[in-house]
Amino acid sequence: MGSDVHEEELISIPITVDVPYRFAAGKYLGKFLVELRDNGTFYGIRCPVCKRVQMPPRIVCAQCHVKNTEWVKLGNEGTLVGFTIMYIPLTDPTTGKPHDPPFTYGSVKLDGSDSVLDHLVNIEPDVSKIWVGMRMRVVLRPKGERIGDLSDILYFEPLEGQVQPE
Amino acid sequence: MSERVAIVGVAQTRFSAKRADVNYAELAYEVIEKVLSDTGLEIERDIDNSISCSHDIWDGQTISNIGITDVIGGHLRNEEKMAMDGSTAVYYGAIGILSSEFNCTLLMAHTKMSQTNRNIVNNDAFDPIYTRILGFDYTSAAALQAKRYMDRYGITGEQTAKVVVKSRANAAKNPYAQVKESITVEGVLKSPIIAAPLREMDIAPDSDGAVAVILASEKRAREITDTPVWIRGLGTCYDAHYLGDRDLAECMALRKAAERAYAMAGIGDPPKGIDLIELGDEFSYQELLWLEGLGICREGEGGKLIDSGVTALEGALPVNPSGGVLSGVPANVMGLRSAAEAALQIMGKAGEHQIPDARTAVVQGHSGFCGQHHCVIVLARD
Amino acid sequence: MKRNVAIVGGGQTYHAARRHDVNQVEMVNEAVRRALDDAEMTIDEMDAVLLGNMEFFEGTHMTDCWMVDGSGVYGRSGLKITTGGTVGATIVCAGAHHVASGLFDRVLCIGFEKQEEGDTGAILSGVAHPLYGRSMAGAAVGYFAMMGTSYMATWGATEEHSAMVAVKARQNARKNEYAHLKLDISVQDVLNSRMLAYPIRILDMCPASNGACAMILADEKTARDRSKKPVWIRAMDTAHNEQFELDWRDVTTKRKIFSRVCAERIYKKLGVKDPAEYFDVFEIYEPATWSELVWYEDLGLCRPGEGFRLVEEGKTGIDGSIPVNPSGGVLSTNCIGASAMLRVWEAALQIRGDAGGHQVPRDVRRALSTAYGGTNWTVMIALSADRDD
Amino acid sequence: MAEETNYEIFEVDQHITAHSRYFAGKMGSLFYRTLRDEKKIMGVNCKKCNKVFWPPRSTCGRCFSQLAESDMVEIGPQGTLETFTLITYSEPVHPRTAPFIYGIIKLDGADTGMAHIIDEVDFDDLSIGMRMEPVFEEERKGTILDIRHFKPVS
Repeated sequence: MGSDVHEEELISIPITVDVPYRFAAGKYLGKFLVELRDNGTFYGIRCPVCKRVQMPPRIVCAQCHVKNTEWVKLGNEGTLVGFTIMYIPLTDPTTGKPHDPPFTYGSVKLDGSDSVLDHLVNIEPDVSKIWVGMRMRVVLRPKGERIGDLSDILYFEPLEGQVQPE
Repeated sequence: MSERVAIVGVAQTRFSAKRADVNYAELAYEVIEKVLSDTGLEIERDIDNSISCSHDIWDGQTISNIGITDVIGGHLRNEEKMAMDGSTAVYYGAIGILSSEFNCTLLMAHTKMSQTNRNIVNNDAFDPIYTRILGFDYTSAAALQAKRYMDRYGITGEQTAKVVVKSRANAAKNPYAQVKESITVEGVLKSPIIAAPLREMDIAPDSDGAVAVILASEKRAREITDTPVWIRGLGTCYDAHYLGDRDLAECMALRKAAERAYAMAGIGDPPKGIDLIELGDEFSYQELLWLEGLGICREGEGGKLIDSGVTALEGALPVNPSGGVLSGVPANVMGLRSAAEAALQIMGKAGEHQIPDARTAVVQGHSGFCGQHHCVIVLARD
Repeated sequence: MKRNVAIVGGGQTYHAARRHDVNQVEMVNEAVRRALDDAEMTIDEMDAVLLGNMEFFEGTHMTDCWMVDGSGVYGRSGLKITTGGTVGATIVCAGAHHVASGLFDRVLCIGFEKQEEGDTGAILSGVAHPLYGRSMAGAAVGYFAMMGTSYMATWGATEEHSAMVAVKARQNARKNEYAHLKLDISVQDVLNSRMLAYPIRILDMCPASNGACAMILADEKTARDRSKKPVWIRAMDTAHNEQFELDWRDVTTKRKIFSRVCAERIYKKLGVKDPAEYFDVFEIYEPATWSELVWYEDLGLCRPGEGFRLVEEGKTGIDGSIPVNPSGGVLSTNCIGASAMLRVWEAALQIRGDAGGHQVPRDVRRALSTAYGGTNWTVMIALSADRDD
Repeated sequence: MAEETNYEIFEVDQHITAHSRYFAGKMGSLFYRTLRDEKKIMGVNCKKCNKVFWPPRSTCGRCFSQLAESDMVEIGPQGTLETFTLITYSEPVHPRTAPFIYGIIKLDGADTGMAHIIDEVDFDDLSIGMRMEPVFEEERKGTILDIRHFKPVS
């Protein structure tokens, strides 16, 4: 067995790897991000074979191996399909800014979409106050502040007047 | 090899300095869609394995084959990523078919060099304990190799410049090539020093692009095409890592990889029996050094070879009729592109840069700085 | 496969959160030497050396090129493949392809990770698409937390059930000399441990380990001539999942799931009707407790919704009727690039009867290993003491 | 479906920034302690190959012999220039501003070379085979840059 205790000093070399990128969104995600930024609108894309509406929009339906063709405007409301309360900070690696815990994090299927979107949920972090099936709306940053990124979404918030099913 | 594997289809993008209009999945799909439609094959029905070829650090995504799973047909199916030069994807794809686990394999290599900085990327390939913080990259390492090689054997800047001139002349005839402008030896020698003795024109430019190749077992190959290109020999080999460990003027790993491939292909006395070579010339001197490693000439005679004109398009043994990497082919994609171009030659479909009656081709690819890992593949019509 | 392939040797490092005494090359070499010793072979007998790890995890590009002195690949044939967390098993498959092809008789396969040297947060958030989700990357813990809430809400399991998985893993690890988290813990200890993302507590998650595993695969003649206890690779199968639709966490999904598809295919290759009866031991890749319960169901060890009953009844314990992860599994040891290979190697050790303190107390003839990684990817490998059965 | 809009090319600048820490191992640590504390350079002797390697390593890459700290020997500090290059471009990963010189120096007593920076000489005055010696940093931290650079033996 090895051990952490060594008589001699053990040397280590710290290196910060910092690689710059200029990512191109491409034809499909590019339209999605521009529409989100400029119009606050979510777009999915429908597969001509299985009819699945996919978000984010992408070139190929992985299931059917065909090009996706039909753009579909999605709702800004949807249904919660999964959730958790995060007790650890979540750091945005693109900005280095942390979201402080605890906070509610959820997975929402926007109306018209077959895909889900994970994001913050503006509900106090208490599992008794949130349930699968809850109706949610997307709350966006104001138009001038949006950059074409999922961080343009502030959070999901529940529609008013919902009662938790027994 | 007792059983056989063939290249039955190839597709490549037009290589370009920057493709801002597509992400790497869309770039990849251009060649996947084309090779499938050219061969009449369908993912679900015909392809039972896929191998992609790129690197996380180039793609800017951890486990970057996540990004091409959808387009390569990886969903609920087999997909593996070769984190090496594309030539090795051909090597491993052929092994998969020879094992009888697979019958028809889709290979695809892609990289967008334009989206990042190659020197920063390649600096991370140097060992972090003794070398990396000195700031080396593939170009500075190659310069050390070029100096050592040229000094030992008296290879001149004019001779390496001739490699660039030949590359451009060949690229001008290749519709997929990126840099086609003709240049003279004087023009190369007038380009600025980047890392002595390497000048700007001695170094392959950044490139965005993708290549797809389909391999098939003999039975499937006969069903798919009338012009199968048989994989006759395969070889790989690693050299030492540290620059100072290697004799940079020689290429032990390439020599061994070539010996392995030639032994399998029954090539006893190269270049006898070889009609053309496609190799990874990221730097002009590499064409000469790699030709020595491939046993095409004796050590130190690479310079004489280019002087003789033997390796020109109309010479007895054309090298890089496609224009090679010097005319612009992305890292990682290089070796798969070489295999695709060699296959086109053997199929007789290379177009303007076709070598008459090309029957046997040698493909070389390498990974790591100064060619630490080499892969050699012998392709043939028969 | 064209030729039969046997595992004729293997070895692993001990696994720990800190290995300041070795660099990555030296750590890999520890596993390689153990594998060669185990097989009673020399490095010169290896026709090829294949290496895999979680690419760029430690911030190094082309680790295979750096590892040359430790892996023994200098002057030899070889290559590097990466497929994320599944890579250790992918490398075993690649080794099997090499041997089966007839071009190579003895192949050394290596998987490793020195997690302490990398920047886990930066690299794991890099898994998300750079322009869709990276700024919001919820990390693996958020994903498995949603799997937990879905599982509980759908099947009526409780946090005690996931805690039982956590206890089983760490108690098994105490019997495994190489394991990382050898914890003498109870269900209550798990429930008292720090909450990360409801209902996932710190003891519900795998650790970050340093370690390496190496295995030697050989053709039938070599296996017969050289190995006292060859373990045969009977079948392999891989299923990746698309980039964005990660339904595994939703236990009610009606879509085809990678794990079930892959299991169905490998069972078909082997003619397996009842996997719980067919295989004597399972080594599965469970990054979180809840995923172990879902694996039970996806592998067909029980009906959907009954996974938590298996652990509750102790059926998947070392001395249970369906032993799962007697080694302690990924919950006890997670050196990413080695984790999936460790599953295969631990399964082989069980078949050889060489697992030592964590040997399953029954006649082990057949075993199944699974891997997990990427965006819900798996590789399954079925092993047997018998070449043909 | 709405008529096709021509969307702009959408590109985003990002960085992947990862803080790594690489452990040198026991032999690497002895190398760096000796360099830092005594300004001495060590290699490792593989008795089977009868070769001295730099950098030190616990396995001989050639013959696979296991090597240990007890096999480590002092090499150099002077050596012979094997190859060199002039770098004219600048990158953030460079420790120097261009133009600067890299070379490989085979230290006396070693069979393999050390890649490093060369300074205190005009590029045009360098030639392969020239005798070189290290210039050590005043404040040494246990990295390869404790050797500031090599220069021709005066």
